[in-house]
Amino acid sequence: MPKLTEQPIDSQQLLCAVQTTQAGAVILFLGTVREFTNQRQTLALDYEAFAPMAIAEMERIEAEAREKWVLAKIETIHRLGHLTLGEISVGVAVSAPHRDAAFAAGQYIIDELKRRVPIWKKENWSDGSQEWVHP
Amino acid sequence: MPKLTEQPIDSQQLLCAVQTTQAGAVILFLGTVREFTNQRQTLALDYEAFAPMAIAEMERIEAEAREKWVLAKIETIHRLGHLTLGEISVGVAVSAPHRDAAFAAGQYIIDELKRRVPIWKKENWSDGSQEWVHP
Amino acid sequence: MNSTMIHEQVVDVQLFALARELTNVARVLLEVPVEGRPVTIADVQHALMTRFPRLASLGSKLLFAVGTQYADENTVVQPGEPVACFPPVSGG
Amino acid sequence: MNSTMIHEQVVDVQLFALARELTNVARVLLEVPVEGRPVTIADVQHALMTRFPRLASLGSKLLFAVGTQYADENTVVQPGEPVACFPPVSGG
Repeated sequence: MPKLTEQPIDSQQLLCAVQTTQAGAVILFLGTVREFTNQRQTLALDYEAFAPMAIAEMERIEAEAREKWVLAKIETIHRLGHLTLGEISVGVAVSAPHRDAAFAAGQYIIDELKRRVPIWKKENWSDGSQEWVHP
Repeated sequence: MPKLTEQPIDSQQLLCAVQTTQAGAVILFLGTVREFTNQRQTLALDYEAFAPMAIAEMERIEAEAREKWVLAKIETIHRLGHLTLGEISVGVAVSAPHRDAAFAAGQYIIDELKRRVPIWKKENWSDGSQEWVHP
Repeated sequence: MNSTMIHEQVVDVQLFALARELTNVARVLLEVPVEGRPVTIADVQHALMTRFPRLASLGSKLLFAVGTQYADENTVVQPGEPVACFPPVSGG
Repeated sequence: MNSTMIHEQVVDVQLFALARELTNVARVLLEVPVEGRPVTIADVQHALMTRFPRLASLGSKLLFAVGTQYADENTVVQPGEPVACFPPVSGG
Protein backbone atom coordinates (compact mmCIF):
# COMPACT_ATOMS: atom_id res chain seq x y z
CA MET A 1 0.00 0.00 0.00
CA PRO A 2 1.37 3.44 -0.93
CA LYS A 3 2.23 6.00 1.72
CA LEU A 4 3.81 9.44 1.99
CA THR A 5 5.49 10.43 5.23
CA GLU A 6 7.27 13.35 6.84
CA GLN A 7 8.88 10.93 9.32
CA PRO A 8 12.03 8.83 8.79
CA ILE A 9 11.28 5.64 6.84
CA ASP A 10 11.57 2.48 8.96
CA SER A 11 12.98 -0.28 6.73
CA GLN A 12 12.17 -2.98 9.28
CA GLN A 13 8.53 -1.98 9.25
CA LEU A 14 8.47 -2.26 5.45
CA LEU A 15 9.93 -5.76 5.59
CA CYS A 16 7.47 -6.85 8.28
CA ALA A 17 4.54 -5.48 6.30
CA VAL A 18 5.27 -7.70 3.28
CA GLN A 19 6.23 -10.83 5.21
CA THR A 20 4.06 -13.91 4.65
CA THR A 21 4.60 -17.67 4.48
CA GLN A 22 3.10 -17.52 0.94
CA ALA A 23 6.26 -15.78 -0.23
CA GLY A 24 9.67 -17.34 -0.76
CA ALA A 25 11.28 -14.07 -1.80
CA VAL A 26 11.32 -10.55 -0.42
CA ILE A 27 12.92 -7.58 -2.14
CA LEU A 28 13.51 -4.26 -0.43
CA PHE A 29 14.73 -1.24 -2.36
CA LEU A 30 15.84 1.86 -0.48
CA GLY A 31 16.76 5.15 -2.12
CA THR A 32 19.08 7.17 0.09
CA VAL A 33 20.50 10.68 -0.03
CA ARG A 34 23.85 10.32 -1.81
CA GLU A 35 26.73 12.67 -1.16
CA PHE A 36 28.17 13.11 -4.64
CA THR A 37 26.55 13.60 -8.06
CA ASN A 38 29.04 14.23 -10.87
CA GLN A 39 31.57 15.57 -8.35
CA ARG A 40 29.06 18.04 -6.85
CA GLN A 41 28.47 17.60 -3.13
CA THR A 42 24.97 17.37 -1.69
CA LEU A 43 24.24 18.50 1.87
CA ALA A 44 20.52 17.79 1.90
CA LEU A 45 17.43 17.31 -0.29
CA ASP A 46 13.96 18.80 0.04
CA TYR A 47 11.04 16.76 -1.30
CA GLU A 48 7.63 18.13 -2.20
CA ALA A 49 4.61 16.21 -3.52
CA PHE A 50 1.18 16.70 -5.02
CA ALA A 51 0.00 14.27 -2.37
CA PRO A 52 -3.42 12.98 -3.54
CA MET A 53 -2.15 12.38 -7.06
CA ALA A 54 1.10 10.88 -5.80
CA ILE A 55 -0.87 8.32 -3.78
CA ALA A 56 -3.23 7.63 -6.72
CA GLU A 57 -0.29 7.16 -9.11
CA MET A 58 1.52 4.87 -6.67
CA GLU A 59 -1.68 2.80 -6.37
CA ARG A 60 -1.87 2.52 -10.16
CA ILE A 61 1.76 1.42 -10.32
CA GLU A 62 1.21 -1.26 -7.66
CA ALA A 63 -1.86 -2.50 -9.54
CA GLU A 64 0.13 -2.69 -12.80
CA ALA A 65 2.86 -4.70 -11.05
CA ARG A 66 0.23 -7.13 -9.76
CA GLU A 67 -1.05 -7.60 -13.31
CA LYS A 68 2.42 -8.33 -14.65
CA TRP A 69 3.73 -10.65 -11.93
CA VAL A 70 2.46 -13.05 -9.25
CA LEU A 71 3.11 -11.12 -6.05
CA ALA A 72 2.16 -11.49 -2.41
CA LYS A 73 2.40 -8.03 -0.83
CA ILE A 74 3.69 -4.60 -1.86
CA GLU A 75 4.64 -1.57 0.22
CA THR A 76 5.66 1.73 -1.38
CA ILE A 77 6.59 4.72 0.76
CA HIS A 78 8.11 8.11 -0.07
CA ARG A 79 9.50 10.61 2.42
CA LEU A 80 8.70 14.33 2.10
CA GLY A 81 10.38 17.39 3.59
CA HIS A 82 14.03 17.99 4.45
CA LEU A 83 16.40 14.98 4.25
CA THR A 84 20.06 14.95 5.19
CA LEU A 85 22.88 12.69 3.88
CA GLY A 86 22.22 8.97 4.15
CA GLU A 87 18.54 9.30 5.00
CA ILE A 88 16.02 7.10 3.15
CA SER A 89 13.94 9.01 0.60
CA VAL A 90 11.98 6.10 -0.83
CA GLY A 91 11.30 2.48 0.07
CA VAL A 92 9.75 -0.30 -2.01
CA ALA A 93 9.17 -3.76 -0.52
CA VAL A 94 7.74 -6.66 -2.51
CA SER A 95 7.15 -10.25 -1.50
CA ALA A 96 6.41 -13.00 -4.02
CA PRO A 97 6.41 -16.78 -4.25
CA HIS A 98 9.43 -16.60 -6.59
CA ARG A 99 12.41 -14.28 -6.66
CA ASP A 100 12.39 -13.32 -10.36
CA ALA A 101 8.93 -11.78 -9.90
CA ALA A 102 10.02 -9.98 -6.73
CA PHE A 103 13.07 -8.45 -8.44
CA ALA A 104 11.21 -7.50 -11.62
CA ALA A 105 8.28 -5.97 -9.73
CA GLY A 106 10.56 -4.07 -7.34
CA GLN A 107 12.48 -2.57 -10.22
CA TYR A 108 9.30 -1.77 -12.18
CA ILE A 109 7.74 0.01 -9.20
CA ILE A 110 10.75 2.22 -8.45
CA ASP A 111 11.33 2.97 -12.16
CA GLU A 112 7.70 3.99 -12.68
CA LEU A 113 7.63 5.91 -9.41
CA LYS A 114 10.57 8.02 -10.55
CA ARG A 115 9.02 8.49 -13.98
CA ARG A 116 5.41 9.32 -13.06
CA VAL A 117 4.74 10.06 -9.40
CA PRO A 118 4.35 13.82 -8.82
CA ILE A 119 7.16 14.36 -6.33
CA TRP A 120 10.00 16.83 -6.80
CA LYS A 121 13.35 17.22 -5.13
CA LYS A 122 15.48 20.27 -4.60
CA GLU A 123 19.23 19.89 -4.15
CA ASN A 124 21.00 21.76 -1.36
CA TRP A 125 24.55 21.85 -2.75
CA SER A 126 27.61 22.26 -0.55
CA ASP A 127 28.33 25.68 -2.16
CA GLY A 128 25.11 26.98 -0.57
CA SER A 129 23.05 27.01 -3.77
CA GLN A 130 19.69 25.32 -4.19
CA GLU A 131 18.39 23.74 -7.37
CA TRP A 132 15.25 21.86 -8.39
CA VAL A 133 16.20 18.54 -9.98
CA HIS A 134 14.57 18.09 -13.35
CA PRO A 135 15.44 15.02 -15.29
CA MET B 1 31.41 -10.07 2.79
CA PRO B 2 30.09 -13.66 2.75
CA LYS B 3 28.98 -15.39 5.90
CA LEU B 4 27.36 -18.64 6.98
CA THR B 5 25.39 -18.71 10.21
CA GLU B 6 23.43 -21.09 12.40
CA GLN B 7 21.63 -18.11 13.97
CA PRO B 8 18.57 -16.27 12.61
CA ILE B 9 19.53 -13.73 9.93
CA ASP B 10 19.08 -10.11 11.06
CA SER B 11 17.92 -8.09 8.05
CA GLN B 12 18.53 -4.78 9.81
CA GLN B 13 22.15 -5.72 10.39
CA LEU B 14 22.55 -6.50 6.67
CA LEU B 15 21.13 -3.11 5.71
CA CYS B 16 23.35 -1.28 8.21
CA ALA B 17 26.42 -3.12 6.94
CA VAL B 18 25.98 -1.82 3.36
CA GLN B 19 24.90 1.70 4.26
CA THR B 20 27.15 4.53 3.07
CA THR B 21 26.67 8.08 1.82
CA GLN B 22 28.45 7.00 -1.39
CA ALA B 23 25.39 4.98 -2.32
CA GLY B 24 22.05 6.30 -3.53
CA ALA B 25 20.52 2.83 -3.76
CA VAL B 26 20.31 -0.19 -1.49
CA ILE B 27 18.83 -3.54 -2.46
CA LEU B 28 18.06 -6.27 0.05
CA PHE B 29 16.97 -9.71 -1.06
CA LEU B 30 15.68 -12.18 1.50
CA GLY B 31 14.85 -15.79 0.74
CA THR B 32 12.32 -17.16 3.22
CA VAL B 33 10.88 -20.59 3.94
CA ARG B 34 7.68 -20.76 1.85
CA GLU B 35 4.73 -22.88 2.90
CA PHE B 36 3.58 -24.29 -0.45
CA THR B 37 5.51 -25.67 -3.44
CA ASN B 38 3.26 -27.09 -6.17
CA GLN B 39 0.51 -27.70 -3.60
CA ARG B 40 2.82 -29.62 -1.29
CA GLN B 41 3.11 -28.16 2.19
CA THR B 42 6.48 -27.51 3.81
CA LEU B 43 6.89 -27.60 7.59
CA ALA B 44 10.61 -26.89 7.76
CA LEU B 45 13.86 -26.99 5.80
CA ASP B 46 17.28 -28.29 6.80
CA TYR B 47 20.31 -26.66 5.22
CA GLU B 48 23.79 -28.19 5.00
CA ALA B 49 26.93 -26.66 3.48
CA PHE B 50 30.47 -27.53 2.48
CA ALA B 51 31.45 -24.44 4.45
CA PRO B 52 34.97 -23.48 3.27
CA MET B 53 34.02 -23.92 -0.39
CA ALA B 54 30.69 -22.13 0.14
CA ILE B 55 32.51 -19.10 1.53
CA ALA B 56 35.11 -19.22 -1.27
CA GLU B 57 32.42 -19.47 -3.94
CA MET B 58 30.42 -16.60 -2.39
CA GLU B 59 33.60 -14.50 -2.39
CA ARG B 60 34.14 -15.28 -6.08
CA ILE B 61 30.54 -14.29 -6.85
CA GLU B 62 30.88 -10.98 -4.98
CA ALA B 63 34.12 -10.27 -6.88
CA GLU B 64 32.42 -11.02 -10.21
CA ALA B 65 29.57 -8.63 -9.32
CA ARG B 66 32.11 -5.90 -8.54
CA GLU B 67 33.70 -6.43 -11.95
CA LYS B 68 30.36 -6.12 -13.74
CA TRP B 69 28.85 -3.15 -11.88
CA VAL B 70 29.93 -0.10 -9.88
CA LEU B 71 28.97 -1.09 -6.33
CA ALA B 72 29.62 0.29 -2.88
CA LYS B 73 29.19 -2.60 -0.41
CA ILE B 74 27.97 -6.21 -0.56
CA GLU B 75 26.79 -8.55 2.20
CA THR B 76 25.89 -12.17 1.48
CA ILE B 77 24.74 -14.47 4.26
CA HIS B 78 23.25 -17.99 4.27
CA ARG B 79 21.61 -19.72 7.19
CA LEU B 80 22.40 -23.36 8.00
CA GLY B 81 20.54 -25.92 10.13
CA HIS B 82 16.83 -26.29 10.81
CA LEU B 83 14.52 -23.49 9.58
CA THR B 84 10.80 -23.24 10.16
CA LEU B 85 8.15 -21.46 8.06
CA GLY B 86 8.81 -17.80 7.33
CA GLU B 87 12.41 -17.84 8.54
CA ILE B 88 15.09 -16.21 6.40
CA SER B 89 17.38 -18.72 4.66
CA VAL B 90 19.50 -16.30 2.66
CA GLY B 91 20.13 -12.57 2.57
CA VAL B 92 21.90 -10.44 -0.05
CA ALA B 93 22.38 -6.71 0.48
CA VAL B 94 24.02 -4.45 -2.11
CA SER B 95 24.56 -0.71 -2.08
CA ALA B 96 25.53 1.25 -5.18
CA PRO B 97 25.61 4.82 -6.44
CA HIS B 98 22.79 3.97 -8.89
CA ARG B 99 19.80 1.68 -8.58
CA ASP B 100 20.14 -0.26 -11.85
CA ALA B 101 23.52 -1.57 -10.70
CA ALA B 102 22.14 -2.44 -7.25
CA PHE B 103 19.23 -4.42 -8.73
CA ALA B 104 21.33 -6.19 -11.36
CA ALA B 105 24.07 -7.11 -8.88
CA GLY B 106 21.58 -8.31 -6.25
CA GLN B 107 19.90 -10.58 -8.76
CA TYR B 108 23.22 -11.83 -10.14
CA ILE B 109 24.50 -12.70 -6.67
CA ILE B 110 21.42 -14.66 -5.59
CA ASP B 111 21.14 -16.40 -8.99
CA GLU B 112 24.79 -17.49 -8.90
CA LEU B 113 24.56 -18.44 -5.22
CA LYS B 114 21.70 -20.80 -6.00
CA ARG B 115 23.52 -22.17 -9.03
CA ARG B 116 27.02 -22.68 -7.61
CA VAL B 117 27.40 -22.39 -3.84
CA PRO B 118 27.68 -25.85 -2.21
CA ILE B 119 24.66 -25.69 0.08
CA TRP B 120 21.84 -28.25 0.07
CA LYS B 121 18.36 -28.20 1.49
CA LYS B 122 16.14 -31.01 2.64
CA GLU B 123 12.36 -30.54 2.65
CA ASN B 124 10.36 -31.60 5.67
CA TRP B 125 6.92 -32.11 4.07
CA SER B 126 3.69 -31.94 6.06
CA ASP B 127 3.07 -35.66 5.38
CA GLY B 128 6.12 -36.45 7.53
CA SER B 129 8.44 -37.33 4.64
CA GLN B 130 11.86 -35.78 4.07
CA GLU B 131 13.44 -35.14 0.70
CA TRP B 132 16.67 -33.56 -0.53
CA VAL B 133 15.92 -30.82 -3.03
CA HIS B 134 17.82 -31.28 -6.26
CA PRO B 135 17.16 -28.86 -9.06
CA MET C 1 -32.36 34.65 -25.91
CA ASN C 2 -29.53 33.02 -23.90
CA SER C 3 -28.93 35.79 -21.39
CA THR C 4 -26.77 33.59 -19.11
CA MET C 5 -24.20 32.73 -21.78
CA ILE C 6 -20.88 31.95 -20.09
CA HIS C 7 -17.76 33.57 -21.46
CA GLU C 8 -15.31 32.26 -18.90
CA GLN C 9 -14.79 29.09 -16.91
CA VAL C 10 -13.08 29.48 -13.57
CA VAL C 11 -10.48 26.73 -13.20
CA ASP C 12 -8.83 25.90 -9.87
CA VAL C 13 -5.13 25.37 -10.68
CA GLN C 14 -2.49 24.15 -8.23
CA LEU C 15 1.17 24.73 -9.00
CA PHE C 16 4.11 22.72 -7.68
CA ALA C 17 7.88 22.87 -7.26
CA LEU C 18 9.61 25.20 -9.74
CA ALA C 19 6.23 26.18 -11.27
CA ARG C 20 5.12 27.37 -7.84
CA GLU C 21 8.39 29.17 -7.17
CA LEU C 22 8.48 30.94 -10.56
CA THR C 23 4.95 32.28 -10.01
CA ASN C 24 5.01 32.64 -6.22
CA VAL C 25 1.57 31.06 -6.41
CA ALA C 26 0.59 27.64 -5.06
CA ARG C 27 -3.01 27.87 -6.18
CA VAL C 28 -4.91 30.19 -8.48
CA LEU C 29 -8.53 30.49 -9.64
CA LEU C 30 -7.89 31.05 -13.33
CA GLU C 31 -10.47 32.60 -15.63
CA VAL C 32 -10.26 30.65 -18.87
CA PRO C 33 -12.12 32.07 -21.89
CA VAL C 34 -14.78 29.72 -23.26
CA GLU C 35 -14.99 29.58 -27.04
CA GLY C 36 -18.18 27.64 -27.73
CA ARG C 37 -16.59 24.24 -26.93
CA PRO C 38 -15.46 22.49 -23.75
CA VAL C 39 -12.40 23.94 -22.08
CA THR C 40 -9.27 21.82 -22.59
CA ILE C 41 -5.87 21.67 -20.95
CA ALA C 42 -4.52 23.64 -23.94
CA ASP C 43 -6.87 26.50 -22.99
CA VAL C 44 -5.81 26.33 -19.35
CA GLN C 45 -2.15 26.31 -20.32
CA HIS C 46 -2.62 29.33 -22.59
CA ALA C 47 -4.42 31.28 -19.86
CA LEU C 48 -1.76 30.28 -17.34
CA MET C 49 1.15 31.40 -19.53
CA THR C 50 -0.62 34.70 -20.23
CA ARG C 51 -1.15 35.29 -16.52
CA PHE C 52 2.34 34.10 -15.49
CA PRO C 53 4.83 34.83 -18.28
CA ARG C 54 7.72 33.55 -16.14
CA LEU C 55 6.37 30.00 -16.60
CA ALA C 56 7.68 30.26 -20.15
CA SER C 57 11.10 29.13 -18.86
CA LEU C 58 9.52 25.71 -18.19
CA GLY C 59 7.68 25.94 -21.52
CA SER C 60 6.74 22.66 -23.10
CA LYS C 61 8.15 20.72 -20.17
CA LEU C 62 5.16 21.66 -18.00
CA LEU C 63 2.93 18.73 -17.10
CA PHE C 64 -0.78 18.86 -16.33
CA ALA C 65 -3.24 16.74 -14.39
CA VAL C 66 -7.02 16.89 -14.15
CA GLY C 67 -8.00 15.68 -10.70
CA THR C 68 -5.33 13.07 -9.93
CA GLN C 69 -4.74 11.84 -13.51
CA TYR C 70 -2.22 13.01 -16.06
CA ALA C 71 -3.81 15.01 -18.86
CA ASP C 72 -2.68 16.02 -22.34
CA GLU C 73 -3.54 19.21 -24.21
CA ASN C 74 -6.78 17.71 -25.58
CA THR C 75 -8.11 16.59 -22.19
CA VAL C 76 -11.39 18.33 -21.35
CA VAL C 77 -11.64 20.21 -18.06
CA GLN C 78 -15.24 20.01 -16.83
CA PRO C 79 -16.52 22.90 -14.73
CA GLY C 80 -15.46 22.29 -11.11
CA GLU C 81 -12.60 19.90 -11.99
CA PRO C 82 -9.30 20.94 -10.40
CA VAL C 83 -6.14 21.11 -12.50
CA ALA C 84 -2.53 20.69 -11.40
CA CYS C 85 0.49 22.09 -13.24
CA PHE C 86 4.05 21.03 -12.52
CA PRO C 87 7.54 20.44 -13.93
CA PRO C 88 8.90 16.96 -14.77
CA VAL C 89 8.87 14.84 -11.62
CA SER C 90 12.07 13.95 -9.75
CA GLY C 91 11.05 11.80 -6.80
CA GLY C 92 12.88 8.73 -5.58
CA MET D 1 65.42 -50.29 -9.80
CA ASN D 2 62.42 -48.21 -8.63
CA SER D 3 61.58 -50.08 -5.47
CA THR D 4 59.32 -47.31 -4.08
CA MET D 5 57.00 -47.29 -7.11
CA ILE D 6 53.54 -46.09 -5.98
CA HIS D 7 50.50 -48.03 -7.10
CA GLU D 8 47.88 -46.10 -5.19
CA GLN D 9 47.24 -42.50 -4.18
CA VAL D 10 45.26 -42.00 -1.02
CA VAL D 11 42.67 -39.27 -1.64
CA ASP D 12 40.77 -37.59 1.19
CA VAL D 13 37.15 -37.35 -0.04
CA GLN D 14 34.33 -35.54 1.75
CA LEU D 15 30.72 -36.35 0.87
CA PHE D 16 27.72 -34.07 1.33
CA ALA D 17 23.93 -34.14 1.45
CA LEU D 18 22.40 -37.08 -0.43
CA ALA D 19 25.86 -38.41 -1.35
CA ARG D 20 26.66 -38.59 2.37
CA GLU D 21 23.32 -40.18 3.22
CA LEU D 22 23.50 -42.81 0.46
CA THR D 23 26.95 -43.93 1.64
CA ASN D 24 26.57 -43.22 5.38
CA VAL D 25 30.03 -41.71 5.05
CA ALA D 26 30.93 -38.04 5.49
CA ARG D 27 34.61 -38.55 4.78
CA VAL D 28 36.69 -41.39 3.38
CA LEU D 29 40.36 -41.94 2.63
CA LEU D 30 40.03 -43.51 -0.79
CA GLU D 31 42.77 -45.59 -2.38
CA VAL D 32 42.89 -44.61 -6.01
CA PRO D 33 44.96 -46.78 -8.39
CA VAL D 34 47.75 -44.85 -10.11
CA GLU D 35 48.27 -45.73 -13.75
CA GLY D 36 51.53 -44.02 -14.70
CA ARG D 37 49.94 -40.57 -14.99
CA PRO D 38 48.58 -38.02 -12.49
CA VAL D 39 45.36 -39.01 -10.73
CA THR D 40 42.31 -37.14 -12.07
CA ILE D 41 38.79 -36.60 -10.81
CA ALA D 42 37.67 -39.32 -13.27
CA ASP D 43 39.90 -41.77 -11.39
CA VAL D 44 38.53 -40.62 -8.02
CA GLN D 45 34.98 -40.92 -9.28
CA HIS D 46 35.59 -44.43 -10.58
CA ALA D 47 37.15 -45.54 -7.27
CA LEU D 48 34.30 -43.93 -5.35
CA MET D 49 31.55 -45.63 -7.40
CA THR D 50 33.34 -48.96 -7.01
CA ARG D 51 33.55 -48.51 -3.26
CA PHE D 52 29.99 -47.14 -2.88
CA PRO D 53 27.74 -48.64 -5.57
CA ARG D 54 24.70 -46.84 -4.10
CA LEU D 55 26.12 -43.56 -5.40
CA ALA D 56 25.10 -44.78 -8.85
CA SER D 57 21.59 -43.38 -8.20
CA LEU D 58 23.15 -39.90 -8.39
CA GLY D 59 25.26 -41.02 -11.34
CA SER D 60 26.38 -38.28 -13.68
CA LYS D 61 24.75 -35.62 -11.50
CA LEU D 62 27.54 -35.89 -8.94
CA LEU D 63 29.73 -32.81 -8.70
CA PHE D 64 33.37 -32.68 -7.60
CA ALA D 65 35.67 -30.08 -6.11
CA VAL D 66 39.43 -30.12 -5.52
CA GLY D 67 40.11 -27.99 -2.48
CA THR D 68 37.41 -25.30 -2.68
CA GLN D 69 37.18 -25.11 -6.48
CA TYR D 70 34.85 -26.97 -8.82
CA ALA D 71 36.65 -29.64 -10.83
CA ASP D 72 35.81 -31.59 -13.97
CA GLU D 73 36.78 -35.15 -14.83
CA ASN D 74 40.14 -34.05 -16.27
CA THR D 75 41.18 -32.02 -13.23
CA VAL D 76 44.37 -33.43 -11.69
CA VAL D 77 44.33 -34.33 -7.99
CA GLN D 78 47.80 -33.74 -6.58
CA PRO D 79 48.88 -35.94 -3.64
CA GLY D 80 47.49 -34.37 -0.46
CA GLU D 81 44.76 -32.34 -2.18
CA PRO D 82 41.32 -32.94 -0.65
CA VAL D 83 38.35 -33.73 -2.87
CA ALA D 84 34.67 -33.06 -2.24
CA CYS D 85 31.81 -34.96 -3.86
CA PHE D 86 28.21 -33.77 -3.76
CA PRO D 87 24.85 -33.64 -5.57
CA PRO D 88 23.62 -30.54 -7.44
CA VAL D 89 23.40 -27.63 -5.00
CA SER D 90 20.06 -26.31 -3.73
CA GLY D 91 20.85 -23.42 -1.40
CA GLY D 92 18.97 -20.15 -1.22
